[in-house]
Amino acid sequence: MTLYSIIFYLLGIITLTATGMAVTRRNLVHAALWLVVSFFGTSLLFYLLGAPFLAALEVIIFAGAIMILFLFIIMTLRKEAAPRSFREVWRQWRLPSLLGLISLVLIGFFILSAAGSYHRLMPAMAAPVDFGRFLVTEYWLPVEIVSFLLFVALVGVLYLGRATDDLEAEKSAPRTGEEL
Amino acid sequence: MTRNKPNIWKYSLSAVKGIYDAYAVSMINFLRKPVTEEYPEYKRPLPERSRGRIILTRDPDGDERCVACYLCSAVCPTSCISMESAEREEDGRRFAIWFRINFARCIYCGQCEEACPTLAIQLTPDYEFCQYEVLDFVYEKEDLLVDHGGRHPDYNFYRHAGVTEKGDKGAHPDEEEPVNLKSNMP
Amino acid sequence: MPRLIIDNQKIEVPEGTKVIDAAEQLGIMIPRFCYHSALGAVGACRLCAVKFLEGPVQGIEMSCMTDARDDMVVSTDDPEARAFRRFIIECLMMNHPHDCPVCDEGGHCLLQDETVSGGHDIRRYKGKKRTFRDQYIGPFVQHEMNRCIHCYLCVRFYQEFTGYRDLAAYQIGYRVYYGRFEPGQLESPFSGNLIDICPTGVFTDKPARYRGRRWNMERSPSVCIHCSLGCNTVANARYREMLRQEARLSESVNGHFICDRGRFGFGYANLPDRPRRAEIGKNEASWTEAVRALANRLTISDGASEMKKTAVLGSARSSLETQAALAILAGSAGWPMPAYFADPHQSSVCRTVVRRLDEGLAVSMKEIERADWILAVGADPINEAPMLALAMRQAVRNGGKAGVIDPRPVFLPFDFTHLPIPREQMEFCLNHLIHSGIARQEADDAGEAVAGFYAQLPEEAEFEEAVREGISTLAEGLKQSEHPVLICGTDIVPLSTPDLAADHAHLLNRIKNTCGLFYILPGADAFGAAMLEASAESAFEDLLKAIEDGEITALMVVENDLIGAYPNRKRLETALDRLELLIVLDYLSTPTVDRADFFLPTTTVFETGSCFINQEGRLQYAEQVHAVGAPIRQLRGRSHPPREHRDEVPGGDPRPAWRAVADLVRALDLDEIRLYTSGPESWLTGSKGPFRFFQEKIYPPREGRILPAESEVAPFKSSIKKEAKKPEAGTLDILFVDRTFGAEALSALSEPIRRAEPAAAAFIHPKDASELGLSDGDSAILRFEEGDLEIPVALNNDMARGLLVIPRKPDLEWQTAGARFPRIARNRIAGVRKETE
Amino acid sequence: MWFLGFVILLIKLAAVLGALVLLAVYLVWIERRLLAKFETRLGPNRAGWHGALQPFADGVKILLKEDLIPEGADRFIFMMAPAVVATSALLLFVVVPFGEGFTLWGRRVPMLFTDLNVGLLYVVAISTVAVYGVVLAGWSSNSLYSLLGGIRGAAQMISYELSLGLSLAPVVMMAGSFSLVDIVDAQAAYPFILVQPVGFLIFLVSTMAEAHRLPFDIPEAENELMGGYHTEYSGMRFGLFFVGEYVNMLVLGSLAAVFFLGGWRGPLLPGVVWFVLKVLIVPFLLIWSRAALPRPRYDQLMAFGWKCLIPVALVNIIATGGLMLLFG
Repeated sequence: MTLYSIIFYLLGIITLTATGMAVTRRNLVHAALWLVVSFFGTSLLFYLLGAPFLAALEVIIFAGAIMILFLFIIMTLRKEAAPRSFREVWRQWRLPSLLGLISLVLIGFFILSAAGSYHRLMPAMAAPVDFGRFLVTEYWLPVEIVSFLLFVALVGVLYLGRATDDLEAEKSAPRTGEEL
Repeated sequence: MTRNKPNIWKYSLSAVKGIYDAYAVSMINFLRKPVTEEYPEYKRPLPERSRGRIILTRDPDGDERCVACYLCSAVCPTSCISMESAEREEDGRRFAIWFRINFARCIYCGQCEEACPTLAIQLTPDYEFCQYEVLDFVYEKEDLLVDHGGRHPDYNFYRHAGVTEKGDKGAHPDEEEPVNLKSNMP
Repeated sequence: MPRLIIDNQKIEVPEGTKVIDAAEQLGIMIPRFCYHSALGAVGACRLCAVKFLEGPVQGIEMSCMTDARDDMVVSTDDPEARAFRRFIIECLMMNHPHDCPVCDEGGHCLLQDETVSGGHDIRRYKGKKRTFRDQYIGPFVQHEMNRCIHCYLCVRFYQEFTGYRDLAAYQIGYRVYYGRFEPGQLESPFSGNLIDICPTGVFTDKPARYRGRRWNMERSPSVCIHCSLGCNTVANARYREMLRQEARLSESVNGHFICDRGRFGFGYANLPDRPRRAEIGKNEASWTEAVRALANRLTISDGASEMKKTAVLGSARSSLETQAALAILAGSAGWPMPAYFADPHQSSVCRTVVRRLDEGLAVSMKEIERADWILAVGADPINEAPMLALAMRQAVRNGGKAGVIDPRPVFLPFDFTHLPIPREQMEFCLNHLIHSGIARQEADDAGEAVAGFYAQLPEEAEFEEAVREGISTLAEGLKQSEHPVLICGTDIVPLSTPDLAADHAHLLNRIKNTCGLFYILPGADAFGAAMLEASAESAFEDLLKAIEDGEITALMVVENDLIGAYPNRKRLETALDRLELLIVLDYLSTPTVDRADFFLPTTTVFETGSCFINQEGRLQYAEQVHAVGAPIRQLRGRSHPPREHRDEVPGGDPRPAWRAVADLVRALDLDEIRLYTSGPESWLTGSKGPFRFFQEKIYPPREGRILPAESEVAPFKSSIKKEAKKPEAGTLDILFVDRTFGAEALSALSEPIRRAEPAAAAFIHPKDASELGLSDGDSAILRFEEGDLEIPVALNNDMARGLLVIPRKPDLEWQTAGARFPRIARNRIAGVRKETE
Repeated sequence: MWFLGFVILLIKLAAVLGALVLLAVYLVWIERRLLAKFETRLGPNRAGWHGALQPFADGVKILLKEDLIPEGADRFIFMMAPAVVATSALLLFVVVPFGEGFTLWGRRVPMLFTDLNVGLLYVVAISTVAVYGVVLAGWSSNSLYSLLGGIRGAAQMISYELSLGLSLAPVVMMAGSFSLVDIVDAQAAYPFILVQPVGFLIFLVSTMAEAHRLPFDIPEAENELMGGYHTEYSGMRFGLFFVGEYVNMLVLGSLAAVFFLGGWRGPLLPGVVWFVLKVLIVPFLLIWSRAALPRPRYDQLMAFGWKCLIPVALVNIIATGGLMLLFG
């Protein structure tokens, strides 16, 4: 067992524990924080596996932007989680637990069936330049499609987010010749 | 419904100018000499009527002026003045048997001085009497009473009061002889 | 019913209403000095000038002198009227000194208010001011004549309203002087009202002189507890010290005024030797320690775990809350029910009163003022209940007739017929008087019961000439009377008199359709105490007997000076010696407190909100005035008050007596948690006990009479003797009586009252005196079996023969006589000649 | 000899940490003195020479103060939040090259801790983490003022993070690398500020917002929120916020030096000195701004970020890209 694998498994344990905690906490802020810890673990795993760019993006986008937005909303709502009965909890957990079970079985299956395909954990490095070049040359179409999609979404958001009095004015104001 | 859309260029220009002005003004001030007076080394002479520590003054005869009429404590917005009046054994004069100002509460508004009918309570320009203990801010009559008449050295309330402090009724300049009840003269 | 318009508001008032009163009903306060609703109008001060715009009167007129009439249009703030009033104020202020800062009236001075509101703020008068010399007019009132504005209120009150003559107006014009001819104490026991009534600072409160301004005071409506009338007062305290009392307007009890005993009698609350710490044995202890130790002593004495049987003695001066709490304590602990009167005579008389008084008979003092024939039996109003004398005087001023059947030398400030009948013959005299005042026909018409009762009354009587004349005058008055009132004392009357008085009141009630009955009781809450005793059939005599027999070994005395109040000192001492445990709760330092094994300090009426029931069954509530604690003046020594932070208020241990009882109930683990878990409303209101009248759970309760509509005893059951009882020859009757000043236990401790009280003296008829060889001022030594009593004698013509009237002063050892109404053989009286210089 | 590198690293860490914190602490004093000058006052001048010991006096005071934790606070988060702020500010410095490097006993000792090939992204990532300190402090205090401060902080810092990142995109484009060393090296000929003045301005404004300095101190806004997210903090926990804020100023100053002012490069003087001088330019500008500008409203702040800074930054990127295509 190399130093790398030790770190790898350590990070794995941390990530999994944090995720589990995030799922089970009743305090929303605590749940969000556990999720952030989990993201950090993931990010470090990426770094360990030789993708520093991805690692940075993971932190910037998921931990830095999305979770902050989550926290922002939680804090604005100030909703306290009410204790619930086991039945209710179970109703909610039925499907996720089934799916989780299936994926667990599959993972186990793959691990056991492909016993010969083990790799020793090795330090690796993919420079951002390579990553960028790879992304834009090989996958330029999906990148463009996704960016276009985001652009459309942005326009939509801008439209929805317009000040309401502008909308009202547009609807109610009689259009006169002068204005036209 | 017409709305004046601001001219974006004008608007931006004025914004930039505003920011520029702000920086310019602060930089000009940066280069000026500070106006601060450094307190313990330099003590600014205060005007005579500035309001600081409170004293109880004496009338020209050297007798304490306060008659403990409770007007200062009544008018005090922070209720920092308390006292109890009593009759002085020698001459039946009204006086404060104790008089207490809690300077920890006092806001030096000067209303007590305005209310005082005998000009006994006066504010002085002295403001340097900090204490570490709150209880040390409670000044008793002994601490407040001074040996002079303060800003009004010549006033004596009892010369104008119309009641006796010493001597008979009618002894003051503005009074007639007491009426003789047993006389038939008109 | 004239209708008029005042300041654009319409109002309709009864005929004869003054314009000033009409305006007041609208909420418009026209400035005034000399007008007082109790004294009427004289138009002396000219300040109430208003302008009559239209109607029968036109122009500037005095609103207090003008009757409201139809079509009047009045403007109170017409510029002309305002200018007039301003001019009047300026004139009144011309000679007024410049001494508001040193004047005690400052702050609640009507002259100050009117000067400021009238707009006169700068004195234009440059001449010399007129001055007067002041007088010493007693320990109650301070005189400062320079401040006078000549409104005549003082003299009108003093002479017209109270009927005393020694304060008068002298001189003429602007030299008019209000005072006495010679300096000296004012004779009227109502002189304190001059302080309230004077619109400026001529008469000010002497005991509270310089002690604080109105705005400094903690003021609360209170009730006077110095006699049974329950006059309404405003109590003023400052720095945890009671400083002043003022009269509070009560339409049905005391009107605008109170007597000096009530006004200046609060001094007991401030006494420096007032006990403020609980004591176990003679050792000071904290409240909780003392209560716990007491509970232990009460439960595990004699090694047994059951509770020690304890006798409880309450008091007539305690509040209703305390009295009721004691009853609950005794009931739940399985003790004998508490007694409230140490004096057996008071106990039985008061129980009779409570049984007999009902809504149909009881009258308030306001109704006495409207009576046209008043007969007092065994009552000395000015000494026992001073404000009653004032009410009677108003009745006489209104044309009523008044008479008093009493052996004592009774003085009243109005014309009345005094029948100085010996104590044994008072009932006979009353019977005879009523008989002579009612025609047989009238009695027969009123029904069988009345006629039967009337028939028993004695027709013939042998009295002295003067008495016979008096009886016929009063009988004549009774014949013409429409609103008669019977007043019955309880102090010296025989036990059967209250019953008899009630029967006579019923008789007159049947015949005249209206007759009031007015008892005078011994103590502020004697009525409540008597109700409790009557319902539980308890009496201190029984308890004392049980103590003497050794059945009861513990005694709890609450706010009662047992040693001072029990008439037989020797018997009481023996009984107290047999006790294992004497528990005393009180707010005074009394001989009983000194003997206590356990002592708990309690609060005065000023430190607790408490209920009292006055002699006419009126329930009144006295609010708390100030917090418990030693007065700051007593803490400060010579200089300023101490400057220290403390957790507790010094001297703040005392608690209301009912709270002490509640604590004890909790410590004893008794089954009465309502006593300590909630306020008095929960246990004063229950259906148990005598206080059924607290129907609604309102605390403090509403003021009002709590009498039954009909008394529980049927009338006309008194046994009536046809013959007068002859006084025993060779002996003198001794009466221990109340005095206005100095005999009532609480007020006697007050400093100004002590200064005002006359020297102790026994009244004796001159003929008896000459038989004994005594002259005025000599001292008589009464040789009782238990010891001697020495007292100077004062001769008085206006009293019954064979009688010695001795004031029941606290410092006089009258209990050595050994009985409530002792007789003494003439040969056991020795005289000591007055020393002449 | 593998541990020698480790020792050198530790020494470097200690030296830089010490210098950074000392500088930050002195920055407080410098700020107070400068601010006083801007307001024609004197500022703290009692402790030591011209008040030079003031930071220590403040430090002693703040250490001796009672550490209060409000009732109903989320204790763990409340205690952790100041540490997040302070550490994330310090962590930023890991990738900043503050000198040319030298050779010691044959070993090349670079004047930085690590040359990450995604150094710039690291900077951005860590500075986003700093937001957590503010947000969590605000939330865990169980106080409405603090919560409002935290919410505002979250919104403001996300918004300006964006413009900060976008303003740096042209720099990356011109340097062709995320590595900070490469960026400094790319400025050997001329500092980027000459070709990227707009980028620099956007960076500067975003810096103010990131460090929530006046006029962008909306999360603290003492006259409406009484200190915002750190209202409930006292003693050294408050001190950590303080240190974090001033270290942040220094770090942002050093980033400005690296990205736009050519890093440690400069004539005559040694590299480190040049670097420190350049670093101090940004704090001075921040202090000057504090003296000059009033605080905008919350909505004005957001509008400025989204409607002005970000579009301009985007245009700047496109323009830079276009010009690079044209001439490069």
